[in-house]
Amino acid sequence: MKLKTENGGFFVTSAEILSIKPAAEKIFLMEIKHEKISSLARPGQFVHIYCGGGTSIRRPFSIFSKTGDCIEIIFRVVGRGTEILSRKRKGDSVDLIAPLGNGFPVVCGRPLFVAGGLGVAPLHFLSLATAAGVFIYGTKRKNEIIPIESLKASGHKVVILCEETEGKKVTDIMEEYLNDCDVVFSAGPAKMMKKIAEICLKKKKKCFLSMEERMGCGIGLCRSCVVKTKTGYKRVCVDGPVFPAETVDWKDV
Amino acid sequence: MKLKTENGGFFVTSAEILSIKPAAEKIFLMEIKHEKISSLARPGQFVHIYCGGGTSIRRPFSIFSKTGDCIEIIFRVVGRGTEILSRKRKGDSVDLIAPLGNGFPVVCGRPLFVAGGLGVAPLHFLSLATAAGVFIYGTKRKNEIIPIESLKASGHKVVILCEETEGKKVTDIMEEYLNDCDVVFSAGPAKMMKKIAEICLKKKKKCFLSMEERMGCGIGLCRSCVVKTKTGYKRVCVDGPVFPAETVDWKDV
Amino acid sequence: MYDTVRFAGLEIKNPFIAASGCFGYGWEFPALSEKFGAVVAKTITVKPREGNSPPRIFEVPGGVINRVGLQNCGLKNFAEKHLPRLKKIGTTVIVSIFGENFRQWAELIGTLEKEVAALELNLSCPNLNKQILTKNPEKCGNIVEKLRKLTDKPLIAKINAVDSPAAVSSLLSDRGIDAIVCSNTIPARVELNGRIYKGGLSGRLIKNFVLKAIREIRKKSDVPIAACGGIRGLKDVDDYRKAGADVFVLGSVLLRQPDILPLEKNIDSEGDIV
Amino acid sequence: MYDTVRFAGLEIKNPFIAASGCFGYGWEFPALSEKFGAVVAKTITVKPREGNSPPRIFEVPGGVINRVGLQNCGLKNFAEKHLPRLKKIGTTVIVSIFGENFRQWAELIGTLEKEVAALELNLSCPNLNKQILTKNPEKCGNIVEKLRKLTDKPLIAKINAVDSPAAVSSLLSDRGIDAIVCSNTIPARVELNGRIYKGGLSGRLIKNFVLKAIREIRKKSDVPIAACGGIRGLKDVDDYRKAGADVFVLGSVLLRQPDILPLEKNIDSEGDIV
Ligand SMILES: Cc1cc2nc3c(=O)[nH]c(=O)nc-3n(C[C@H](O)[C@H](O)[C@H](O)COP(=O)(O)OP(=O)(O)OC[C@H]3O[C@@H](n4cnc5c(N)ncnc54)[C@H](O)[C@@H]3O)c2cc1C
Ligand SMILES: Cc1cc2nc3c(=O)[nH]c(=O)nc-3n(C[C@H](O)[C@H](O)[C@H](O)COP(=O)(O)OP(=O)(O)OC[C@H]3O[C@@H](n4cnc5c(N)ncnc54)[C@H](O)[C@@H]3O)c2cc1C
Ligand SMILES: Cc1cc2nc3c(=O)[nH]c(=O)nc-3n(C[C@H](O)[C@H](O)[C@H](O)COP(=O)(O)O)c2cc1C
Ligand SMILES: Cc1cc2nc3c(=O)[nH]c(=O)nc-3n(C[C@H](O)[C@H](O)[C@H](O)COP(=O)(O)O)c2cc1C
Ligand code: FES
Ligand code: FES
Repeated sequence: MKLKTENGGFFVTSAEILSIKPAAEKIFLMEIKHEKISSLARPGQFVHIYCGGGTSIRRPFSIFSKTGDCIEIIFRVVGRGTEILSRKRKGDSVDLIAPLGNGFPVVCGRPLFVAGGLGVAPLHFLSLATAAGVFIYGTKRKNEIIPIESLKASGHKVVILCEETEGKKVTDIMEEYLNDCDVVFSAGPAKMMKKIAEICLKKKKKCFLSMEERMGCGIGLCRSCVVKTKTGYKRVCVDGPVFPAETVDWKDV
Repeated sequence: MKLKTENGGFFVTSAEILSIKPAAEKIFLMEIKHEKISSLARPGQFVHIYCGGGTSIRRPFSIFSKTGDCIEIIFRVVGRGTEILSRKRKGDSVDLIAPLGNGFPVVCGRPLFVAGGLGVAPLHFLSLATAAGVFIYGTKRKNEIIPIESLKASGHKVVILCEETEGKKVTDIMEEYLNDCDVVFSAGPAKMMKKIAEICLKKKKKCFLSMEERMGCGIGLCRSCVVKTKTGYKRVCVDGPVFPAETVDWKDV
Repeated sequence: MYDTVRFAGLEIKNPFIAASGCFGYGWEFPALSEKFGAVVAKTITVKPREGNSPPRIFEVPGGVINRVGLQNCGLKNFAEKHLPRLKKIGTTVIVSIFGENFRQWAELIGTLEKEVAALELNLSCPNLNKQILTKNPEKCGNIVEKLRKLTDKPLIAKINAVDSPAAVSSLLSDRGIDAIVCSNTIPARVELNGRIYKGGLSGRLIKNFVLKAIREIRKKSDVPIAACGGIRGLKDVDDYRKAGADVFVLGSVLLRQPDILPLEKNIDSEGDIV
Repeated sequence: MYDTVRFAGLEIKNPFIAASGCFGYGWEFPALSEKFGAVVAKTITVKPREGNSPPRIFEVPGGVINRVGLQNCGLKNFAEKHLPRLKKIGTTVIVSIFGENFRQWAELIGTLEKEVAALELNLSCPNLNKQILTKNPEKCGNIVEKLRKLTDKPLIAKINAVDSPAAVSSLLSDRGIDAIVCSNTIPARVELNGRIYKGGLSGRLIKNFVLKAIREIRKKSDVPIAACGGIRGLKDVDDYRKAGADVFVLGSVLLRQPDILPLEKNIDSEGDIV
């Protein structure tokens, strides 16, 4: 069924898996067919999937890209839910609520994307829809890099960094690119985003972060998914997942 | 590890899945590589598999055949355990205790095999190791028939029967073949076996049945898997699964 | 498909109720709320509460542990902003409340009683630093007895399945409670990244215990009972009905399937404890 | 890897015990039995018992329900055929017993006490038509008091997590019980093909309840406690140790993994209730 919200609404539905392929070590790319979800989906939004197999609550995944009638997600196998998901096959159906959350705001100017690990997912989608800029993408290990060279076609400069081999993190090199850019979008581990928020604050760059927190409902009802902001706890699922960097209260991170 | 018993012992181990293929509607054929299990395995024995995915106890499956270093099982997806099993892939490992149970006795003479549904598994294995005889195999629906024509190579006459299309059951036709045979082996639904036991008793044919009951340990410790015999409850896992037809007490079936 | 039922002196249009805490303030998705016989809004306290710092929710095999910690906007905000919207939905409005002392309970009841169909007293929240109220049945009974005098609206007591549910239910019903909801979440601990968190366990893990509790309550008393614990489908409803429950409260299942009504089948085939 | 521990006046070579009913008569697989600090044989009754008609075991999400119904070969057979073999294994021998009346308890104790390290009194089997003994603590205490006089061997009481475990434990320890095993399976019902069966629930579904029970027992008394309920690995052991348990009883996990010892890790990563 479709449920209405102030920003376009979402579906509680099941959809067909068009393909599922390994994209890197323990990371899978899944293509889900649902025309209406695809048409609503905006960069920064996520899908909330019931993985089955006796799990009790859903799992959130950012939307990685969309085509005419499909959306794609990428996910890493970390626990029970993603393990089950990775064993789905083409043609199986997947139970999802989507699209959820507020996407990234539309901002004019040259963007700098800073992605850590699976944080690449929402930024990949976003970067397909913005002006040309710089896309920095870092992972811990080499075999965790998912191929995003195609972003060059959108005019972005793509910088891929691997801590294990290069000994550097995205936060070590982002300042090189910061002056040439007008706005920063970031997604990835909380510690990385904290650092990026600090850098941007210092350099007075606008910065938007896609935050992660453990979720229950995904639609604002249970108050499980809060992050601390300067005006109290906010729900990642409906007040975010994207927050302006300056509003986040990093004290406990 | 290997554990000793009076009839050769068994392994508690994990083994590699060499292949898993659909064999009929919702029925899969799985090839498991374990040289020592394969070398011990005798017709009528079973494997006890931990399917994972949060299940608590193992699932028993008869051995369908063996080659030099592999055993094969066939299973139908009926519930959670077999569903999970069906999603395993080539190269995955499977956690099993095997081979378990007493196999069929070695009996001289011309055998008649009467298999209902998945009961074909233990009889298939058995028929590969006996004198030539007749193999009757019945299923409810046409799309449940797994191909066993290869048994003709062992000299058996193979009769495949489908209730849905032919309107007949194995118990309707087995008497045609009974006079020409010296011993009957059967596996399948309890009601079918009850009928077969009655027919054999009347015709004074030796008859051995492979019984099924819900199991816990599979190795005789928990007393979950009992069938009623004329001398009290017996454990299917260690006192069976094969029982002489005349010893079974069918009152409650 | 379902008939009107009487519960706690109310007439509700079907026997399914959305549990407090699992369905927001109850009005967020009118298309969902209106399918329920009644909706219980998140537990409201006199002052706004921030709730606990994250993480707040954990999946364990067969259940969910939460430590939201009664985050809510406080009585005033609720009464002004949320309640009017909730009352517009075509369903029976129940509000869950929690007071730290008699004065707070009285203030909550005083402000809300005219506006709601019934009030649910949260006597069993494990996510507070204080002891769970129902652990002390006498004290609990005394509070209830005093609260009873403040309103003619139905008062529903939410208890849990592990703290003498049968004894507590009889006692509370003697002191004027109109119905019992059993069960709230059950105290549990969970570890994440080496830290231990205390929270409340819900989901099918607790069903066997709630079922037993309801059988015992029903044996001792004929107070109306709302079953709450691990309901995921018709089979669970049936089991609770046989155990003696009158209406059925859907809790954490709503996190997974907010559109679960109309309940036509179990959303999974598992879970055959009856 | 593990050290000797003292429990119920015994010195056992490691803190892991095989639960009654999940490990046969204890001697069937010497290579497995000898790894346990102690093995508790299947509950023995004076007369042989047939047990219940099948089905006897059911999987439910997160657990197992059984209704074996104390099938056993009876005291005489056990003492003649099984006990001598069990005593040959290099592990501490405990035998679980159940009597329908004082005479039967006395006969069981009289016949076995010389041959075993300790006796476990099964006071909480849900698979009998009679009421669970621990549901009536006073009566239970009286029996235990009388049995205490019959032997100097350690007597261990097996109780369950839902029938006032803390109160029962204190009472039984006052009457001379040397240790408590908590928990037996917990009464549950399960449906198969339209029929409802009563049985006992075990496995990780009960862990949270057993943990709570053990914390409560430990708060009230310093009786030695054997934790039993959903143990599948070191993490569970650790949780029970922190709750106050002294030794750890492996039950239904043995059906799945009879070679689980030496316990090096959790056999699955799930189940993070602590
Ligand atoms: C808004 C949002 C977007 C996300 N996008 C992606 C993505 O595009 N690709 C991707 O691989 N991962 C993404 N994640 C993380 C992803 O949700 C978790 O990896 C996943 O839930 C783990 O499930 P599991 O059952 O395998 O792990 P388990 O550890 O078994 O999960 C147990 C519980 O913890 C929760 N949990 C575990 N890790 C996380 C986490 N990092 N964040 C939130 N909850 C967690 C699960 O949802 C579940 O409730 C996103 C998370 C959020 C909040
Ligand atoms: C000795 C023996 C040999 C068997 N051989 C085969 C075989 O070769 N191929 C095959 O497909 N099936 C075989 N079965 C049946 C097979 O074990 C069940 O189909 C399987 O356990 C179902 O598991 P599930 O989790 O999918 O079903 P669920 O219904 O979810 O299982 C729940 C519980 O019920 C038990 N159970 C369910 N159905 C049966 C059944 N028919 N017999 C015993 N226990 C059951 C399961 O083991 C499990 O404990 C055999 C059974 C026995 C006892
Ligand atoms: C995230 C979450 C928040 C909850 N908040 C409340 C609450 O504020 N007040 C309350 O009385 N119960 C609260 N509960 C308990 C539920 O109302 C319900 O009693 C419990 O979850 C058991 O039902 P279930 O097994 O169907 O989930 C909450 C439960 C969850 C999962
Ligand atoms: C198949 C089975 C048979 C059992 N038989 C007995 C028994 O005879 N006597 C007894 O005291 N407990 C018996 N139990 C209970 C276990 O000893 C144990 O207390 C219970 O299973 C809880 O532990 P677990 O959660 O680790 O399984 C049995 C349990 C199972 C699963
Ligand atoms: S996940 Fe329920 S409020 Fe965000
Ligand atoms: S399954 Fe345990 S005795 Fe047969």
